Amino acid sequence: MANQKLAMVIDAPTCLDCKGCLAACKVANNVPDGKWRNWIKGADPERRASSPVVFQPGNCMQCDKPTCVEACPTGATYKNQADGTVVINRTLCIGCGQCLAACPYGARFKNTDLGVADKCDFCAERRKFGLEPACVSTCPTKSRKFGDLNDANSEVAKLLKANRAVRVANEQTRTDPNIYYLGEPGPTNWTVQARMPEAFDFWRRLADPVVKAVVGLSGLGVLAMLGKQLAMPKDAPPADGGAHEEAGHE
Amino acid sequence: MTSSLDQKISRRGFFKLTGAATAAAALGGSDSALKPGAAQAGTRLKPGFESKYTVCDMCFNKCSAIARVVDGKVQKLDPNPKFLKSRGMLCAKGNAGVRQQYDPDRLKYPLLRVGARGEGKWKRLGWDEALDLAAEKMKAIGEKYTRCGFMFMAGADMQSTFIHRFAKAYGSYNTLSHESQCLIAGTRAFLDTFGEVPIPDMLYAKYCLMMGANRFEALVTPDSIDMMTAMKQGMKLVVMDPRYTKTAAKAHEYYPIKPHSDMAVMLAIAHVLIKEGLYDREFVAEKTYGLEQLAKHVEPYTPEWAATESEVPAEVIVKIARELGAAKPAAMIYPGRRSSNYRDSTQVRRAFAIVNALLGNWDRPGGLTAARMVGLGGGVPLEEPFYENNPADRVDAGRATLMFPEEGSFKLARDAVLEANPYPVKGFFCYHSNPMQTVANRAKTARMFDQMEFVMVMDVAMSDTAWMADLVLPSQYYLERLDPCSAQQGSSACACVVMRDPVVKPMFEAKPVFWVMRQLANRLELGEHFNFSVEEFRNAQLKDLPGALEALQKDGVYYNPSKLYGVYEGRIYKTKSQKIELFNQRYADMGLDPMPVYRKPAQPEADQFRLVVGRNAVVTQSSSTSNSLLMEFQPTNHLWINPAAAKGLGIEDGDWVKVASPAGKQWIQAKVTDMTRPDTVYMETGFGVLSPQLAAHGRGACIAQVLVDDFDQISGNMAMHETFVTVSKEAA
Amino acid sequence: MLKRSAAMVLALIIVFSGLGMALALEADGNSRKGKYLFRKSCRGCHAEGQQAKDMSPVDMTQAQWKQLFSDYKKLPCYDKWGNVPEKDVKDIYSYLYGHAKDSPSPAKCK
Amino acid sequence: MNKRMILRHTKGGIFIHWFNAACWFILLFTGLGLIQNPQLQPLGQWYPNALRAVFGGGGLLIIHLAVAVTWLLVWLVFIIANWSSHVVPFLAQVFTLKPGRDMEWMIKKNLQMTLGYKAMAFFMKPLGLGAKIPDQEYYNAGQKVAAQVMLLGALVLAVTGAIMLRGKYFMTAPLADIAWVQWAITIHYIAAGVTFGILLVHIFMAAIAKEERPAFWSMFSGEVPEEYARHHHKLWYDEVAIKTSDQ
Repeated sequence: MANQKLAMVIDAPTCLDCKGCLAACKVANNVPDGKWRNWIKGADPERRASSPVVFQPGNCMQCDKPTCVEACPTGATYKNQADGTVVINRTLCIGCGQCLAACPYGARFKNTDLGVADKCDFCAERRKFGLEPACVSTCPTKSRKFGDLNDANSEVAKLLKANRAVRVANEQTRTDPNIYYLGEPGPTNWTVQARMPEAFDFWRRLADPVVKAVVGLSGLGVLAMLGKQLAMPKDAPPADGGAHEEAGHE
Repeated sequence: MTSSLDQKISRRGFFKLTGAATAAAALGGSDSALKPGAAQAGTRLKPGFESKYTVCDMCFNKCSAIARVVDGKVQKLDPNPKFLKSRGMLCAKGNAGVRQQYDPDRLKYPLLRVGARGEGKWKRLGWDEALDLAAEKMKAIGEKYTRCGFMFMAGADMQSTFIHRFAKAYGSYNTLSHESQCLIAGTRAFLDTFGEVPIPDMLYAKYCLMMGANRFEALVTPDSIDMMTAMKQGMKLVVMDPRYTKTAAKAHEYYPIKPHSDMAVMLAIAHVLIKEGLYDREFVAEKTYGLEQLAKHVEPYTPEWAATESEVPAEVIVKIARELGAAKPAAMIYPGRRSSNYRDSTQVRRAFAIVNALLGNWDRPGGLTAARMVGLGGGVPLEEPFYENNPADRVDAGRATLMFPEEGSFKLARDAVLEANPYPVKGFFCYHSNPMQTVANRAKTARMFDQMEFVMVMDVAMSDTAWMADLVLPSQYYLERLDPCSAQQGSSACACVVMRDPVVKPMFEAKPVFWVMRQLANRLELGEHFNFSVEEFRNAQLKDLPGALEALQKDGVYYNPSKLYGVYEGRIYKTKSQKIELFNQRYADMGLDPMPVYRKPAQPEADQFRLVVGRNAVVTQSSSTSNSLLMEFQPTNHLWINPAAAKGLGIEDGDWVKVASPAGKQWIQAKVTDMTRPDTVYMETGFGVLSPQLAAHGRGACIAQVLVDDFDQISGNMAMHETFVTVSKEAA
Repeated sequence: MLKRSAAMVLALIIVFSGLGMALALEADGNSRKGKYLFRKSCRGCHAEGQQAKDMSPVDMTQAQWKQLFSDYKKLPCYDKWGNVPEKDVKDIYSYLYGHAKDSPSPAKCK
Repeated sequence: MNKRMILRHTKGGIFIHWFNAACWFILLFTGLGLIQNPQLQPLGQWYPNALRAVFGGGGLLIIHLAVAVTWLLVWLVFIIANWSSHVVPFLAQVFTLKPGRDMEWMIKKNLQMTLGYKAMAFFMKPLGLGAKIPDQEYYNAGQKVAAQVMLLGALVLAVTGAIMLRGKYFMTAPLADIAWVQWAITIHYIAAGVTFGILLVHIFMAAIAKEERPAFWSMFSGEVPEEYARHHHKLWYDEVAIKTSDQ
């Protein structure tokens, strides 16, 4: 069975900033108060000279080069090869939050109810039952389209073939996202900068070599002892062993 | 018992269920055919979840929805892709319906007031006790003050019909709805122009001028959605609004028009259309009455004149008129909905209607279309009794020129009650409506309640109105209810029927209002009028629609295809002249302006602002501001004030300010923004909640407290934007 | 259907309307009582499944109702009216006229 | 043959030792398996992959957490129950290092263990030291140092582990706490590494080194031969011998 490459194609200019997708997502995924799996950038506009204003819906971009996966120490976050989504295994997640900082889109948050990192997974549970992601099915203007890019007959594949589409990626971090924007995408700013947490870097750069050295040295010592034991089975204290009362020694 | 989708949904079954409706294809991808997805671990939707149709009740739009139920609990509400009126969508409010169902603030059992009115001291009653008491009070008040001495109010609910029925059976003419707070001026204006209230065919419009409406925030199906689709198909949207709404943000052109000058712009557009011969000559000649009079009438209303009134530049008005003329007949002045703005709102909307008539867009694609009746019956017929000792008419009769006898006017009825003129009204029953929050001049509403001998309120939560009641009855929420059918219309989208079956078991002691009405009827010897079940009522409604019930159970919606355009070919218009009346003969006969006359509106003094109110896509007035999900989007309201004005008053963003009008005062945090004009301040509806038993209590300010209760002189519609306020940085 | 029934009523009026004394009916009766009386006096026959055509105020315009009632005693069904007092006729007329299809507040579906 | 046995470990002591050993073994191997990140995994990705294939990803963490919590709780009970009888004396002993004697022992013993007596004597000569390895107490200096490191390591592991546990299940505060958790992971890893290093030596000494074989068996029986005690822990033996002769 061919692998899927699930993606969203978003027609941002048709977004009304009605918050339907945010509400639908929150209910569908039990997202705790104050946290959101998806967003509308450029919402609640101040008055602008240019019109029409473009609101830009978004969510986790299920990147092909996910920095969050790189930052996860436990492998709880991984790229699902079957459908291309970036997944969080909640039982494996230790809630360290390294992936939060590592995501250049701020797509991740700490689910305070569950104590784990959380983010959009294209509504994996709904998809199991043949339902579209909640944000997609609820969207009044159907700004959000969802499907499999590997399926040439899917709506998203057709849209990408027929239209110019851009990805609104964070310039500082190249992640190859899987959300495509049709037409004028709207805001391009990202308030978040991806970074690896200090502790993570310390681990990677310093702690890891040091630990390896310590364990290595111990190992070497033990090996030496073992070698000696094998090589010199009859090692005994010299005759002037003094206080050592060797008499009884076997 | 019929329960629409009561079987466990297999994957295949689900595909069938959500297969997109044929017409949806035309809408550029509201195709919700489901894509198979990879199986992944999850805990939310367990296998075997049930999908049941319901009809959303988070606002008046009545969108068909699918409830996903697990272990008897609603987990999620999804849009019904086959429901074309909503274009298969469910908005943020619709999604938040789940939270409302399980809201900890819900009323659990009947409560009797034991302290002073509004003091919040209650005693729990059993239903029998509560109903006995209510019946006794109704009987006593009916006998003492005639049956018109008991007033009934019901909001836009699928069971409201039973309250009207009860009122008729009981013998009171005094029934109120929310409509005199909302739309009757617009209804009046279009009825008195076209002989009926049109439905805009937004989907196929090529040009739309929107004034007095905020369709991208105050969602109306299908208009809000179709407007975007139409824009994608090339429609030009021009918005005039004193406030930079999201509709303005999405418009191609936006003009911050001076409030209460819409009529001036509209008359000037008519002026240009006629002067430059841009109107639809053939249509106007054939179908309208009074072009000559109109031509003469708008002669002095030049764009230059209108520019001074509206602050919309003359060349813009000319340009818009020309663009409208070029795009006609698929060009429209959006008729709008809420028109509770000014003393002359009917005439303002008449001006909208007249320009539409000049554009010849009536009964044509992309214009204003005629109502399409789906053929839903009236249910079990009512043999309305007549009580000889009743007064001749409603208590508010005659207080405005052309009121609707079914709707009346809350504002005028309240005045009449307070004056006890022409007769006293001493009992009040309110269902699914919250006048304490929504009706201008809250102090007066409170006074009206004070002079009542018995106030009974039925609602899902302790609303501000319930807080003022003597007896509070817990209502079932829509997900628990079996409701009659409701007919829906929406231009090209539909003429359809929806109905509601219970999705979950009722919680606590909550009951449907039908049951309460029936119980009361039995106690008042009016049982014969309620001698049926809701199912029987529904079957009677559907008797002329074979196959409807099956369609409703299978698809959640029943359509009755009918002609959309050209409905009036060979038909007369239901007006006095039997034509579209540019010149309204009846108005002339009654001494009203037969064509809209612009009278310089009162303007705020130098230290005053005009207060305008409105809502957005996450707030349905007061019914949703306590919703825990929607509250996250909008925890409170703010007073929008222009930076120039704020600077003069020393107000900075986030400052607490006092807003005061002759009606009352409120304290609220300022939002300093150039999204409102320097002469206009804005507040959202639904905050400043009195009732401490609602989560929204203590958040923001209440519009009802500061709005002045003026009214539209023709329809009796509340005129809320005639309110001038002072704003000061002053501690509470 | 309604349209046809209205047309038939009109045709009958034209055929049978003689030169009898036109009653100068003003629509100032009690229309609420008229609604009740209309049901009591007229709907016995003028209803679906009954001997005469179904009838409602919105079947006709105000002008048509006015003409119909200008000489109601000449109506073909007048002999079936029994003894309806003139005051009641006035009330019924007020109801029908006041809620005619082109009236300011047309009756809602029955 | 003089096979008089001397009691070296109580039953409780033996239990806690093996309990601890089992826990650490599981914790080490599941913990290592939890690191599934090519940048961090010291053994290579095959290791966590293999473990996950057996236990499933989530199972691994659950085992790790369950064992860690059990380990901590049992220790707490043990410490409280044996506070004055064992814990305080133990702490007092392992944290008392006599610089001269113990330093000398460390150098000599390490050389002897790795290179043999001759080499040790050879190296000691220029320093003016004899080949005699200084007499030791109940614990020799090496054991003391190892115990200190293990104790400290265990403490750090427990504390950082608790922070991580809190991170998963109780965290409410946002980033400040998250930084704590992130450092906790790194420190947890370091502590595990260091203790593992010591553990290697300990295991070798106890289970592999021939000369310590009696000590190994004593971790089952509780007793060591008198001869072994006198040889390896002269000072302790003397103490015990006096006590016994007193009787």
